[in-house]
Amino acid sequence: MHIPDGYLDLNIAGLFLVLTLLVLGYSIYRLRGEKLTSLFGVLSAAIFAAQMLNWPIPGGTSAHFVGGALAGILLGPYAGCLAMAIVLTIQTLVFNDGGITAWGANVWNMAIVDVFIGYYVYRALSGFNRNLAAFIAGWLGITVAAIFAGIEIGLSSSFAYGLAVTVPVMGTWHAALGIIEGTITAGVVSYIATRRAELLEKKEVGKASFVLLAALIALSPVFAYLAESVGYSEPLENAAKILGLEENPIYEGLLPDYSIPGLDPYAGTLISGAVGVLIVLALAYAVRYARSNRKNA
Amino acid sequence: MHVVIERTLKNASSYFQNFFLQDYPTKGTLHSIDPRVKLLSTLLFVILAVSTFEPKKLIFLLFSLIAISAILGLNLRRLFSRVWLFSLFSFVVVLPLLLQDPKYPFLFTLRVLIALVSVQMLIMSSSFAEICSALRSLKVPEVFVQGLWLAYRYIIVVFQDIINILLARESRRVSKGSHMDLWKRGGESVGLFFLRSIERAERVQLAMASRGDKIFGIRSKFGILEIIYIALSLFIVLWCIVL
Amino acid sequence: MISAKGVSYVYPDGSLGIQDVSIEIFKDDRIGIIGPNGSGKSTLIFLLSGLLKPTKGEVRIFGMIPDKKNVEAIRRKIGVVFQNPDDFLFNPTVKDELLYVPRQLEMSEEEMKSLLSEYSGKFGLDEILHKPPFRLSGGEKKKVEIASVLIFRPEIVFLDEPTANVDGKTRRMVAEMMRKYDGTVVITSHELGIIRELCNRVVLMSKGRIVEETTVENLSERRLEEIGVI
Amino acid sequence: MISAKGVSYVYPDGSLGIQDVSIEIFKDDRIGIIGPNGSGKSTLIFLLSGLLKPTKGEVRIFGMIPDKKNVEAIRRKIGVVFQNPDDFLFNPTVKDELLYVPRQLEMSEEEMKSLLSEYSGKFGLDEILHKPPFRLSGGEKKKVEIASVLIFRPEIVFLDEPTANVDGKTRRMVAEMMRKYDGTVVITSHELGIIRELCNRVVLMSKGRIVEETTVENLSERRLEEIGVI
Ligand SMILES: Nc1ncnc2c1ncn2[C@@H]1O[C@H](COP(=O)(O)OP(=O)(O)OP(=O)(O)O)[C@@H](O)[C@H]1O
Ligand SMILES: Nc1ncnc2c1ncn2[C@@H]1O[C@H](COP(=O)(O)OP(=O)(O)OP(=O)(O)O)[C@@H](O)[C@H]1O
Ligand SMILES: [Mg+2]
Ligand SMILES: [Mg+2]
Repeated sequence: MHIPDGYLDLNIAGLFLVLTLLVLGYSIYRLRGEKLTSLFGVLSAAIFAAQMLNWPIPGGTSAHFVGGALAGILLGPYAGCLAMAIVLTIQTLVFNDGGITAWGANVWNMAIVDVFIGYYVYRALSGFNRNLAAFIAGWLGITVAAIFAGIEIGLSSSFAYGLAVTVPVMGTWHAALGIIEGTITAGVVSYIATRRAELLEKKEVGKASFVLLAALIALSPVFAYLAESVGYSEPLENAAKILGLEENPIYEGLLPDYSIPGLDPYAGTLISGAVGVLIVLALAYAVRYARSNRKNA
Repeated sequence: MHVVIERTLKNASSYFQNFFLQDYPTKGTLHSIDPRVKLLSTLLFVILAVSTFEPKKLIFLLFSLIAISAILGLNLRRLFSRVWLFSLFSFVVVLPLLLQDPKYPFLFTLRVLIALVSVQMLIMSSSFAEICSALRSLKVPEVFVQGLWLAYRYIIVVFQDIINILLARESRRVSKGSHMDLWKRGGESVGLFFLRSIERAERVQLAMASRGDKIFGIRSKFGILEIIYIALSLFIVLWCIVL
Repeated sequence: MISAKGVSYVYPDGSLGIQDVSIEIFKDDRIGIIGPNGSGKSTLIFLLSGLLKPTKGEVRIFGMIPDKKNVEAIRRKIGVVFQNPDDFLFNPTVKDELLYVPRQLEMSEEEMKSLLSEYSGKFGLDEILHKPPFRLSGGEKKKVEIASVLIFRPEIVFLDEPTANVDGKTRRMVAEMMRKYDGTVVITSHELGIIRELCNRVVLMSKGRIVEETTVENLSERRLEEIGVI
Repeated sequence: MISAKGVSYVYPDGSLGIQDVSIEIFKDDRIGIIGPNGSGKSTLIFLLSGLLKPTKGEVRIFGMIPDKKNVEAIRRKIGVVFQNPDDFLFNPTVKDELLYVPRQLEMSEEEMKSLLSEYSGKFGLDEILHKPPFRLSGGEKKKVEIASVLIFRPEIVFLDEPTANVDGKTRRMVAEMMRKYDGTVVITSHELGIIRELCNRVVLMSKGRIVEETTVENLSERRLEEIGVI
């Protein structure tokens, strides 16, 4: 379910980055003064390991165990959300699984949507039957999270599949995979409940936060739709336009007098590209030279 | 059956553990650049890559990044070994679109590939501690960085523990056992391992408490080296715009 | 410097760690804690160093009860060598392990460099400085652990079984360092030799209680045999 | 019974474990392996017991090279006490730990019961039988580990540092059991006392190689000091 770099349009990526920072910031604010527990560390490690088994699905991204609901149930929504965000960050920065520009969207799906749905579903149903509650929390959490991922990539024009493909593909794959996710969630929760029940004690979370979060989550696809319909065009081309540079200026600047007939724009591009690479090479060697000076100093 | 599962688990754990710990002793030029600078320029390169579908810009970017990696001391073989799988992965995902637009799957994969290379330039040249301390000095909240550091260390420890336990099981496995056993005992073993890890982590936490758990800042080393690297990054941005 | 009054500790699962223990540690003491397996030695060390909070009674360190505010000041002055180095080592390389505390104390690069080469030389760690600490042999781990505590020269050092798994040469070296140590030293060990060599005060434990406090000279073999130490 | 010829082992990260080691173990041998930290003793034990595959050379156990088909038969006859009990214990309770192998051998309930009470009595584990093994003191873990290997009476026992962290009484008891043991025993220890007490053949290791093989009587102090054992 990790969205790599290159799948999302930058405006959608930016929108989810903002939403994510809002919620994550609020979670961190709620956790102020608390120490991160060893359960936090071990759970992060376990979820990390479990997420490594992933495989590609055409028309979507990838399918794998997520563990967000489990984190929500065991750590509470705020620490759970932080733990998942941390796992996703490590995956981005160590394994390069999940893109840097897609970080906001990935955290939104797996660390916010999945964790909060998992937590609240479990809280609502656990009085009735703990194992069933954990199972449904795990299943629903991953399925909804996958649907969100489907919406994000489906709305993006960089990813040529439309919503009609991405949402069903991501949704059905993960609804199926969710059965395993639910089973594991239920298994771990019941095991912990019998051996170290005190780890499952959780503080109440205020109603206001719940309503606010639920509203944010529910509205985020609408925001995304609006952001996309404002119009998406390639930012690099925009920048060039603003600077008034769209007419292959380098070629003309470099070779003003070469109006040799037959030297078509392709060759021009090739030449300016090569010149660029040469300058990059020169600068890179300068960096290396500066390094050897620093070492000697 | 469970012999196969255990063996797979053992191989996977060793693989991940090695992944986490490699690259420590080698030091190229890229390694000595301030990680904050690398982090920001990586971000820049990724944004460049994902904001265009123009072949000439993408190819220019790819060439530049590979040239920089090679000149500044990254092992290109290893770089390739770390990016090909995810690139292929993306190619598979968009392959069905080949019929509609034959260029699209290739350009799409190229964007993904360039982004992967940029991120690897950061990862392969910085230890995780350096990245954490860079994040910290870029004003990422302390809990978050602390959590990153904590989780990272536990991941290493948990993988090592898996390897050890599997060897211990092997040393006392005197009969093959049945499939039923796998289902009956498998779940319990996982749960027990989880519990054991938590309690072990509680002891490790005592150790951290006894030695302090402050994130130390790696001293910034902002100098001519960093300035030239920034100039290099900015030049690439400029050229991508005008190309 | 450290005083415990009527301290008990019960583990979360209900096992008794120690029960009604009182002890006072003075500056430059050399204390040996002796007792059979499971008698509560390690638990006592965790309590005296302020890492665990007593379930009953009170531990004062430098006159203070450890809390959030003074904990850092206390940590800087107390070093604890855990019985099992695997619980103690958590950095990516041996070098990071040794420099973990010095870095937090924001020592200068040169100072760290000279400390590193001094301790890694003494303990013979030069060849493994770049290895991850959990890929070492049992004794190498213990050596790294001891070195990374002694490197920041704490005022009080607690050593839980410092000689388990280490070779004779290292054992001699550690004994030598501890004898000359400019500070307070508390040791537990099943090897009475090192206690006799280093300590003046000896505390005998059995079943979670301190059953006797004497000097090394007055240690009675009969008593030791009775509680199962020899 | 076990023979190693020109065996080397390099750890996956490239560290040298042991290099070009050849040794033959005969029935009812009492072998002591001595060497400084990191000299390859534990690695050698893993190789001789067939738990690690040599990267070079050949280990034959009962004449066989361990493979998928014969591995269970070999395991049944060989017991290995790991240096660090934390790497060894993985069952939910001490009782399950002790009965882990007997259960696989499908012994009868009565037999298991009598074995359990015999070994738990000898090692003083009665009170902790129902605790999870990761919630024990360092020495208790080691005792559980030794007991759960000896309980299935393997033909060959490898003991890696059996006396580390255990109290004097247990040490005496283990030494006594091993002296009377009806089988082959291989021990590594930094405590030369137990080697002198139990072994006839001694193997000296240094830097991954066997540098000498002699009898206990011929152990030269000079040599031991030279390689760093004392
Ligand atoms: N994590 C734990 N959870 C529950 N009980 C524990 C835990 N650690 C130790 N105990 C129990 O507390 C008691 C004291 O243990 P402690 O580790 O202090 O003994 P010790 O004197 O250090 O023994 P050793 O010489 O074996 O190291 C023992 O009975 C042990 O079973
Ligand atoms: N898991 C591992 N990965 C990499 N190297 C290892 C690993 N375990 C041990 N080594 C290295 O192999 C060499 C031999 O280690 P071994 O554990 O066999 O030593 P030992 O003689 O048992 O030492 P000790 O007396 O400290 O137990 C050491 O240099 C050690 O650093
Ligand atoms: Mg102890
Ligand atoms: Mg060893």
